Amino acid sequence: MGASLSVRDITVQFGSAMVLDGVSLNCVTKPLALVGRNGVGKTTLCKAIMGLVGIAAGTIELDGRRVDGRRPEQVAARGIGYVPQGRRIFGSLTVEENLLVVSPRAAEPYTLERIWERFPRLSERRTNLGTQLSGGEQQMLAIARALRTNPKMLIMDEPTEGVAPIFVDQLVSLIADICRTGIGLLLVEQNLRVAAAIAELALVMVNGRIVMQTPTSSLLDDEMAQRTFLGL
Amino acid sequence: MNQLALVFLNGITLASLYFLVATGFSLTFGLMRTVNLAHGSFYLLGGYVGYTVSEQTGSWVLGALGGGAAAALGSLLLHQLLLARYDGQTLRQALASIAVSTIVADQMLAAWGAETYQIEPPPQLDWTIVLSPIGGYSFLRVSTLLLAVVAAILLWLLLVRTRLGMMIRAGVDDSSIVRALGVPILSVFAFAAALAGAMAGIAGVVCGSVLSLAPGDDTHFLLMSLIVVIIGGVGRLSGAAIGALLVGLLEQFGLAYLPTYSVVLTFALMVAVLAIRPDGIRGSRGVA
Amino acid sequence: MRKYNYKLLVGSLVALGVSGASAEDRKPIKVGVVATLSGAFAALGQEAMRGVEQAMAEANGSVSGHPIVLTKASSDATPDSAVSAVRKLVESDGVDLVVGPLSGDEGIAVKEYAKSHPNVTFVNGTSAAQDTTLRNPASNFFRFSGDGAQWMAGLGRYAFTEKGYRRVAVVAEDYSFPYTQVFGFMTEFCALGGHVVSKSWVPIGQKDYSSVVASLPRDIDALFVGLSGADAVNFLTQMQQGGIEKPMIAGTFTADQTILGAKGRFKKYFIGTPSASPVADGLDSKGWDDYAATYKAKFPDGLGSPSLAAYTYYLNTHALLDGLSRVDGDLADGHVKLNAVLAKLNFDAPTGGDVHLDANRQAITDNFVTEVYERSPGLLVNHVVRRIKGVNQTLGMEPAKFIAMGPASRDNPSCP
Amino acid sequence: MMASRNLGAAIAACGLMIVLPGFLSPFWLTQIAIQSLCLGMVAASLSFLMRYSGQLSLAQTSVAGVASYALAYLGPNDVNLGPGWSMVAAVPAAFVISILYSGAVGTLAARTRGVNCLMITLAIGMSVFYLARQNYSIFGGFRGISIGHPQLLGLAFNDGIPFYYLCLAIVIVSCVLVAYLEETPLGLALRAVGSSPERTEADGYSVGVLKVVAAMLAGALASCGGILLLWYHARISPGAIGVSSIIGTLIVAVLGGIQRPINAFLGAFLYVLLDNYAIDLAGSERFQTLVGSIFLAVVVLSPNGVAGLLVWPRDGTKALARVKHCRCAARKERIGGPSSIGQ
Repeated sequence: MGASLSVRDITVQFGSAMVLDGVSLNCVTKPLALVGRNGVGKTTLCKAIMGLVGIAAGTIELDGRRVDGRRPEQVAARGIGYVPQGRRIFGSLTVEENLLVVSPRAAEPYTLERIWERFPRLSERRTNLGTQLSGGEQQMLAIARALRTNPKMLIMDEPTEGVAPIFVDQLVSLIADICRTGIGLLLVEQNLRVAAAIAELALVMVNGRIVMQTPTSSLLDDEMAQRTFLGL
Repeated sequence: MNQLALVFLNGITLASLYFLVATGFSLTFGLMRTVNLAHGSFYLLGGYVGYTVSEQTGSWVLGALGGGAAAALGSLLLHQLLLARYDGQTLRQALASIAVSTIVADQMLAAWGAETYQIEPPPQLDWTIVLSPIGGYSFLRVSTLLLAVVAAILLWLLLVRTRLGMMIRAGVDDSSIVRALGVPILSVFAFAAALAGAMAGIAGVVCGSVLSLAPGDDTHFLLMSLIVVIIGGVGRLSGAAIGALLVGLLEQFGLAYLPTYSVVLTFALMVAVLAIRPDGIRGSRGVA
Repeated sequence: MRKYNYKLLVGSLVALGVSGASAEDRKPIKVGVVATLSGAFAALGQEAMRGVEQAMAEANGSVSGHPIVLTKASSDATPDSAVSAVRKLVESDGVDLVVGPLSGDEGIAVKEYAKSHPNVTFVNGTSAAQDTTLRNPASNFFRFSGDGAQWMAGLGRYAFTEKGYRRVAVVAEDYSFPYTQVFGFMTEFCALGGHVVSKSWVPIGQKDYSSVVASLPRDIDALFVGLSGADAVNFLTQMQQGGIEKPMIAGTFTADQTILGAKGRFKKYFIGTPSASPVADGLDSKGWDDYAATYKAKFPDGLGSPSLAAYTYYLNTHALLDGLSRVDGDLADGHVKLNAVLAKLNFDAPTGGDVHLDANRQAITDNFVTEVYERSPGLLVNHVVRRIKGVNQTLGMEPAKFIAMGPASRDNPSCP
Repeated sequence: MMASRNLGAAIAACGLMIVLPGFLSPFWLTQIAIQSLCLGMVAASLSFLMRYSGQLSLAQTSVAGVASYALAYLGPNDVNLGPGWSMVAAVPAAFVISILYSGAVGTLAARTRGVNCLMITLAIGMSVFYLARQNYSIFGGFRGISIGHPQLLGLAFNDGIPFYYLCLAIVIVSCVLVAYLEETPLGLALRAVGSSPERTEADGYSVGVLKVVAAMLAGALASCGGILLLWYHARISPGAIGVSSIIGTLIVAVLGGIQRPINAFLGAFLYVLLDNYAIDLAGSERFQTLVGSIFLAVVVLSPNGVAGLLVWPRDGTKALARVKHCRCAARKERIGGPSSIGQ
């Protein structure tokens, strides 16, 4: 198995502003991290892949099939799971409903039972409303929800943002576990340590372009690059 | 004291009508971010069709079903042919629905004329109930209240107990994420549009039986729906209920005690709510 | 500001047939008609046009060999739109004469416009505001129909003396026409010693009057209802639902066929209700029967009986054509002859009794007090109980004294 | 180069408008030309707000109405209402009142955008309508306030050529001021609010304050329109601010092309023409169906209104580019819309 997501030369414009300017990437089998300062277009790229934002040019393929120009629900049905920035849990639904509302592409492997097994903490809180969870729990729910679609490829937008530090390690091992099951991952992450723990390779984005591809380990060591590209 | 109770009763029975009309408007607005300014037209269309059907068949129930069906169909057509094309372009949708409401209003005038219609209510409901402190009260009006309560319960069950309802609630919370989770939201939208139309149409038949039907009612009930939604909050069943209650009560108390400015009162309440809680009383909370 | 306009040239064709070659030599006379042809008052506007066409047909579409060319325009019942429509008729279509408009405030606005166009002659339509002719009249605006107060003539006296009512509450729509009607009723009723204990002015277009019903005073003999159309239907339904058993006195448009002919439970409440109007569907006279029969024959899709709108437009157009034929279609020198003749015109109305104008060019004419009765099951008709002869605009009072009473308003007059 | 061509076009248009009375019958001058200028002014304020604060406000008709009412009440009128000030004092006072009202509406609506704004401003506009219809002591109730023949320095000016030039002068001055505003720092900030409030907020501007400023500037435009309309009709009545007038203003703005205030005059001209003559051609009583259909056609076919269509034949490719650009602007609203409402 192993899914491949390939983005070629996509551009996104908001009015006269060019938000993505010829972005290309290939995400195959191994997790890929995407790093960059705030506002350089990382979230827009995620949305563009999901069909939540229209692209002006370029193509997006999943396993060789075009998904650009598709509606978000069609993109999801093709096998891309989305963990949005800020988690965006359905606040008026219970934890269980948050998982049931999803329209899975296939019944297996992430059945509801399997998800309860994997996320025992959510299982305990299944009748709670989404808004009653802590930040870390909400993040788990967002991941569980995306897994419930049984995707080939996951897109995670800042999964550790706003999560209590003690939770971060749990999340990291959880995400790493998921990747080991063969699901592809495009991970947008500000926290380089997290990015390095999950992905070997990172793309660096500046002003709507991808400026370099580098091993996450070398980025961790390169303070100069961190300052220039990430503003750290 | 009697009068106070009577006016209160009048207020909540009128609120039932507003609730029936406004709920669909609120749900579609919350779910699709579409302000369907033709909603009032479907209310009136339902009433007119209901009148014609019940005249032809002699059955009020058939009239209500016919009116509801006609309005549902109209609302569904408007959504599928026009509004769905401009998904996300909320202003364009609003403008298109204004245009449609203008056309529909004029065509209804051509078809049914400018006369005032009253639909013959089912005789089982048309009697006077004796409520001990007040005296006689029209059971027909009480039955609108009952109908609204039944409708609210059914809607609540739909929203809370079914998967479709779950999708609707999730859609009101965050429709783009629902889509990204593979939910076939367009079918949900179409269903919601038809449901909203059906409720407006049935409300038209009920209102045509308890009150009357006349040109201009489309605008009146559209405005009332707007106010109910602004006051109560968008996309929430409880919001529509609270909004309708406040508007209905205020209107009736206004008519009884301050008739000159009764219409203004409703709007003043709206402005006050806006100033204090811009999202409405039940804004940004649970859908039910 | 909706306008609807087509040229009715039938008249000229008929004229050719009837009066032979002479018609060809004579210049057509252009008449513009303003009524409300779209929106909620469209039904009334349609009736108004029927009235004009009936009068035109009587004259065979021509006057002294002059073919009459009719141009129609529509307002939306607001004064601005009425002026806009009239301006187009006068300044763009170049009509010589204007008939209309339909509602009271439109009438006042058109009268003001008339002042700036002295070379055009205006006759009223249905519009029944007092001040169209009572205060600051225009010398070229003629009204051969009554105003809202004249239409109430006889009702106050009838309610006081025949019905024995002493204490009456008023429920009416909150605008000038009902003020004028209540003014007309109260002028008589209060003068005789009656009391109007409360007045509920309700906003137009209210759907649910049940709380107005609930707050009506209970120690009254009767209720004066001055509502029209849907408002009347709604109010009366809620009155019936609210179990109010007080007898009713109805305004001119409240006991109108548009409501008596409607379907609904409120109707039984109407039986025995006195009202007043310049027309009465139950009027038993040859002139009226002929007029109504012609109307029915000419407009098979019209109402069962010509409405007040049809009648008033008919009456005013009829007078205009009558005047035109008396001056042989001579419109020279700013219609000087026509205006003089119209001011002195005296003719018999279809309802019997004559119509002539006072110094302000306002009709002095008969009015009827009527009572609703059930002619056959479900068929309600107004039958005439009194004919009030020669009602003038000041309701028989000294003009100065009448004007001193001030304009009709929410609070004027008052006799609690 | 674009700018100079625009300037040339503007001067040509002004020139044409100035010599226009020479070619028009009195009816065309009064009913068509003057009315188009007055209505265009009110609709232009709606487009102005759309451009400079990104808000579709249906309260502009009521802003114009408040100006009309304030002037009718404060100044000389026929119905013995108000203090009867001279025009010189009443006109500025009316301006101040209606601009303050506009600012108040802007404050209430500042936290909303898109359809929420539309809904709320419609409701506010209607509340003013009902208030005006029910209140006799200030608004003159159902009948409104008639001002007789407005006079300035003893001259009646609400008719014919002088009034046309008065309207035209006010329109031209307003257009020049709006064009000037466009290039000022304030104008740039307002445009930024109009296209992307979030980004403007992030840049350190107070979007709320800017929206209220935009509302007051738009209020000034609408007030000019309202005052001219009062003089034109010599009367203000509730019908002028009722729901059909509110929708009428919106139709005018959309018909012309809502993305630029100046297009509103084109929209107004078409609307007034339609109002006066369409029925002569159509020969039907279904005027509203016709207007509704044309409006729908414009919404569906050309979101940039008739102005968007007119640029096509002149220079195809550039216009196409411009239309595409505008489409993007329309899509931007779509992107901003759901995400901002969805939070």
